[in-house]
Amino acid sequence: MALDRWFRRKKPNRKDDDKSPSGLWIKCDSCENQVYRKDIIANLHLCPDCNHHYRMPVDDRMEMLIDEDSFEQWSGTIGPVDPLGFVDLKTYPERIKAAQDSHKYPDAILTGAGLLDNQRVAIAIMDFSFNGGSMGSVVGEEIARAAERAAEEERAFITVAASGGARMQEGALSLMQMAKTTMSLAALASKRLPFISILTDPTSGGTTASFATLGDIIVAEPKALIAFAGPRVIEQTIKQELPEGFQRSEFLLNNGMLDDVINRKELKQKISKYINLLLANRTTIKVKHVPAI
Amino acid sequence: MALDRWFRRKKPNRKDDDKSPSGLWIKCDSCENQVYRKDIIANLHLCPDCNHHYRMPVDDRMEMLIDEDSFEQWSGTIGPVDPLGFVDLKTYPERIKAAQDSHKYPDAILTGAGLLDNQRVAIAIMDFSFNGGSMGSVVGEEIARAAERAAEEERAFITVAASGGARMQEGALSLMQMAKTTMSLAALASKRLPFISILTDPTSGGTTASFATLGDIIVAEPKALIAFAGPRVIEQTIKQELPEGFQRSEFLLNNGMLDDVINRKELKQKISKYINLLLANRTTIKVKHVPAI
Amino acid sequence: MSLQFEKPIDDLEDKIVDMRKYAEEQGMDLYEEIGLLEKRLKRLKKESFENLTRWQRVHVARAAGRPTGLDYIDKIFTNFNELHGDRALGEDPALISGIAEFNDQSVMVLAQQKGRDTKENIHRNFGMMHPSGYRKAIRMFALADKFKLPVITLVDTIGAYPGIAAEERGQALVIAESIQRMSELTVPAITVVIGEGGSGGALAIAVANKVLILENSIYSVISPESCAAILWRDAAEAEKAAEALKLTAKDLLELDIVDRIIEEPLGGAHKDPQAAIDSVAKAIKEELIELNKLDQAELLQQRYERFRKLGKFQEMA
Amino acid sequence: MSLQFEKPIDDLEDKIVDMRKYAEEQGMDLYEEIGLLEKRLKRLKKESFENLTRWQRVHVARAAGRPTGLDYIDKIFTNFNELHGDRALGEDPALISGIAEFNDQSVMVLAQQKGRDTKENIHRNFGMMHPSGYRKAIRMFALADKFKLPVITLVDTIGAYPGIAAEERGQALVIAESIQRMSELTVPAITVVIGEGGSGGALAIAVANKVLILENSIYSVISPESCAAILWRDAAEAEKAAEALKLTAKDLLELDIVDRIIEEPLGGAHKDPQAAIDSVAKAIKEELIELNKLDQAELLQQRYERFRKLGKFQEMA
Ligand SMILES: [Zn+2]
Ligand SMILES: [Zn+2]
Repeated sequence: MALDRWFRRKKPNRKDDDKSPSGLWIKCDSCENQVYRKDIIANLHLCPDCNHHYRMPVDDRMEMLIDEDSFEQWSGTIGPVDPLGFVDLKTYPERIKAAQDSHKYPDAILTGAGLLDNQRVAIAIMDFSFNGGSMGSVVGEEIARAAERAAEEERAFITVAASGGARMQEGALSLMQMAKTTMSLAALASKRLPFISILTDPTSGGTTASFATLGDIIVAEPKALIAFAGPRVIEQTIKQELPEGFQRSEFLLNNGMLDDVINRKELKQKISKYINLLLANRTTIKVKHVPAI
Repeated sequence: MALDRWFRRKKPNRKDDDKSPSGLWIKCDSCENQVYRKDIIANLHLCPDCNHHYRMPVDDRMEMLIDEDSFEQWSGTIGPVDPLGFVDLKTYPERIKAAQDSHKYPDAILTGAGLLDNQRVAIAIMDFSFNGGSMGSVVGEEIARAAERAAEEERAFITVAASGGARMQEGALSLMQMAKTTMSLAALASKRLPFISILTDPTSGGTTASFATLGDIIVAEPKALIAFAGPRVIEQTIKQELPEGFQRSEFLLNNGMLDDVINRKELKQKISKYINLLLANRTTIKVKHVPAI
Repeated sequence: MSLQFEKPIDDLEDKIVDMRKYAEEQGMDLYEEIGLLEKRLKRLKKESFENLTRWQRVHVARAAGRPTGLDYIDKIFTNFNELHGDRALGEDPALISGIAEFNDQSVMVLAQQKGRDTKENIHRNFGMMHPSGYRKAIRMFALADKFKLPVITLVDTIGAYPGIAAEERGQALVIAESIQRMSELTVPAITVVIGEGGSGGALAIAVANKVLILENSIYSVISPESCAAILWRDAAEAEKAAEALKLTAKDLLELDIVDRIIEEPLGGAHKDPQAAIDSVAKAIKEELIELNKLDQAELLQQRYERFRKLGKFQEMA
Repeated sequence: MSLQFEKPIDDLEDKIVDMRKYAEEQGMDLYEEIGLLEKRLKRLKKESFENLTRWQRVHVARAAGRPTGLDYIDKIFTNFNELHGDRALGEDPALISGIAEFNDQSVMVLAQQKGRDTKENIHRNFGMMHPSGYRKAIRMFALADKFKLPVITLVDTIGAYPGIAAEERGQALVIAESIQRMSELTVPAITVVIGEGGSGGALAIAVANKVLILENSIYSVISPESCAAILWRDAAEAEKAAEALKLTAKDLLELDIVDRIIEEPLGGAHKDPQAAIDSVAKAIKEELIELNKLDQAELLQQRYERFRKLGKFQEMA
């Protein structure tokens, strides 16, 4: 979806004849400067002029966070089915096929193991460009498997959320992924393994209301939309316009919901420090699952 | 202090010549009716006309809550000293002596064991009329001892708070009673024994900010003033008048700080039910002191 | 006020009443005729309710007169003592919680309450909880754990409230925390969807060992209206959305999302609240007796496995 | 801006500077004379500070230029990563918290921050915390427990903020909960009172295994001004109240309320912040090495006993 915006306008007076998508000029969403698309991509999908954070493809995200050549993919062995025979304006299988045809992975998630600054981690990255990053059975299952396997292999766990919420086309099965992903985190907690949640633009609905806000540390990229109910739903409910900056990262930080808002360029280094600090005193003694009394 | 108000005015046209304090008419603080003082006392210190809750002497409170002839007093073996040599307009020993001369107990606290509807409980009742119910070393020590002994004897624990806060004349030693009383509750928790906190008019400062708001269940009598900082302090800080009902029981209930507001006449029955319900499934297995992870 | 598909039933009922009256006035013996009509009525009800569309069932789930959380609390539990407040943000009347007796045991009860009349609807915010409500639930779960009180939750909400204050106070986060805290309960937990189970706002108090649902209740990832607005770009297509979402008790049982369907009296719970309440009481009792046999570790394990297995996918080639 | 009793010291310091300048300008050898003056200055400082009244010490504890929480964080800890927010009510800048390295160990640091200039004072609310700050502290205690991070708290506040919003959000309750949660830490906890330890607002983050205090810091059940307003009915009698309250480091050590006094550089921490910071670092390190030897149960026990014994009373005849 973010890609759509990149093709909105070409720089009219460009001289060279590079017609490939990566050669196009775009007008920055934020500073409105004409920026060379290749420069944005090369700059971690940040505007070189104003540092605006564009959405980032999952592979680029993985490469940014995980040390070179250390990634071992876990996800991808399972794909979505159509449990309800869901039909709206299209059938669910049609929607899935369209998404899969334009994507490398079978659903809106990439998980795997790797090193982050030489520290053993597991990571789950959501793909907003695949069906709005919606969480259905596959996304939920992959996240739960990744969390459980991270615990088993004694890895810190990192998630990068980007999601419109639950996948409606799988009905209540999608809803149940909120419980499943949340419950899978217990395995990490019982071994005192850090779970760092990174929220990116946009994260809302069932994703925000489950694993993604249960990190030991929760951070977000600047100006990301992070919500339970999206702004349109709220505007319809309350029949008034929302205040400037509502549901953006800085708003959440100010309301106590985030540990920090971190520029993408500093993200890897920060996450590395968190993991390092949280694991430094760790004993391998297992903690019994006992609730607070 | 509440007693002062009772002598404000006599019913002018009273016919009988009973001159004893208990025979006087007073004008109710709330409904402003002329009420016979004896009737208030006989009515659990409630106005017979409007149900206004007057402050209640500790012995009356104990008799109201504890089954007849079942009370065994624990407190009273220790009394206050003057650790700082504190002098303001009077010396602290003078203040203590004055309070002790007009009171049955050596400090602002009565603790003991008894039955409440045939259930074994321990109880600690603060005495606002003794130096403003302030919590110094003796009050703190008696509460801590009572909580610990309740745990040891497997009794539910009930406190009835009425306090202006920490006792300034014992300086930081009074402050430390907040930590001491709070920490003494761990013994009850580790045995899954209920701690019911009853807040009465007025409870503020260090008492509100320690054991008294840590009940498994916290209830208050109607319209009791319950505060951290008293209304005068806040008015001085913010330089404006406080809203109607601010810091009263109903305000706290509405702000989520109380489990319930309970009429004095129903208090014993309610506490009895709470204890009964919270103890019904109790196993005697000890819970290890493990924090939530 | 009757639902649209109830009209033929109501008409026939009226007819029978007329007939009785007429027979009485005229001193005529119409015993046999009336008996036949009553049989027919019963058959009509049965057929109607067996063949309700999903959208019609949504209407039954939301019907006026359908017993609410408080009705169940009043009639199923004894010695109910309501406990208020989350000790942080406020007191949310959309969730009623407290301790009570049930079958010679103390239990913790949580019920979403939509309200029974306009005044109560407004007071209860139509059962749409704010963050303070979810925090209250979390507090109750902790209290239940401490005192070994089995937890019984009654779900009836279109969803968590979507508003500015709710977002400011972390509506998403408290729902996540409530899901997590409920999943960590070391006591038996039973959920009954008594009306509408709306999305994360319902799930937050439905992470139970056993999830039961009344025959005409619904439980869905999104309300049919909102789903239609998004996928059909027209909220009026809610009927199609309801059909597509497979949100009825029967659908959910097939997907293992619920464990048991509680039968409603013929014509729906709103036609005979007491019968519905009795059925719910019986079901809770039976399930609780079974769950009481499990120890803490088994309860945690059973609950984990119950939710862990939910989801449908295929292995890729 | 110097404190009133510092005037003679400052005057003498100025004299010495003059004298040096004069000697240089004139090419005169005043080495011996200046040396004597410097000795005299040192004696004057020492005498002044040894004989400070309690009220004067209150002023030193609040002096402009006295190192603040952030100064200690910047210079004592490496790799400090601030963690914000209480995940419920908001983010309170009056309390700075985060994880850092200290002496080859990860630690959790919490510091009340009054601010170093007017702008920061306002941003930090002069170190007076709101309920969100205490909730943040509670969250940090939980994180510290989970990841076995020793907790180091730096206390500097006149007290918790008294305001309408603070009361609405349960200021008393969050302080109580913070006291309770800190007392349950299964990791070593060290508190340093670096400036002003004001009442419950300070104690909420001071339930440590070891409570240290800088030589000129104070720690009191109530501010001298408020105490005077209540007991003398005149806030201007704060000096008398300060005297009566016995709120200095030395007083508190005698009452076992603090475990150790950290010496300040001559003339007070504000005259040589780095020296004060070094002393604090050294003291924390020494205490932490000792506490690291205790296991979880011993830490809980030691902390319990430390506070359990505080209080003075007599057996009644
Ligand atoms: Zn730009
Ligand atoms: Zn009256």
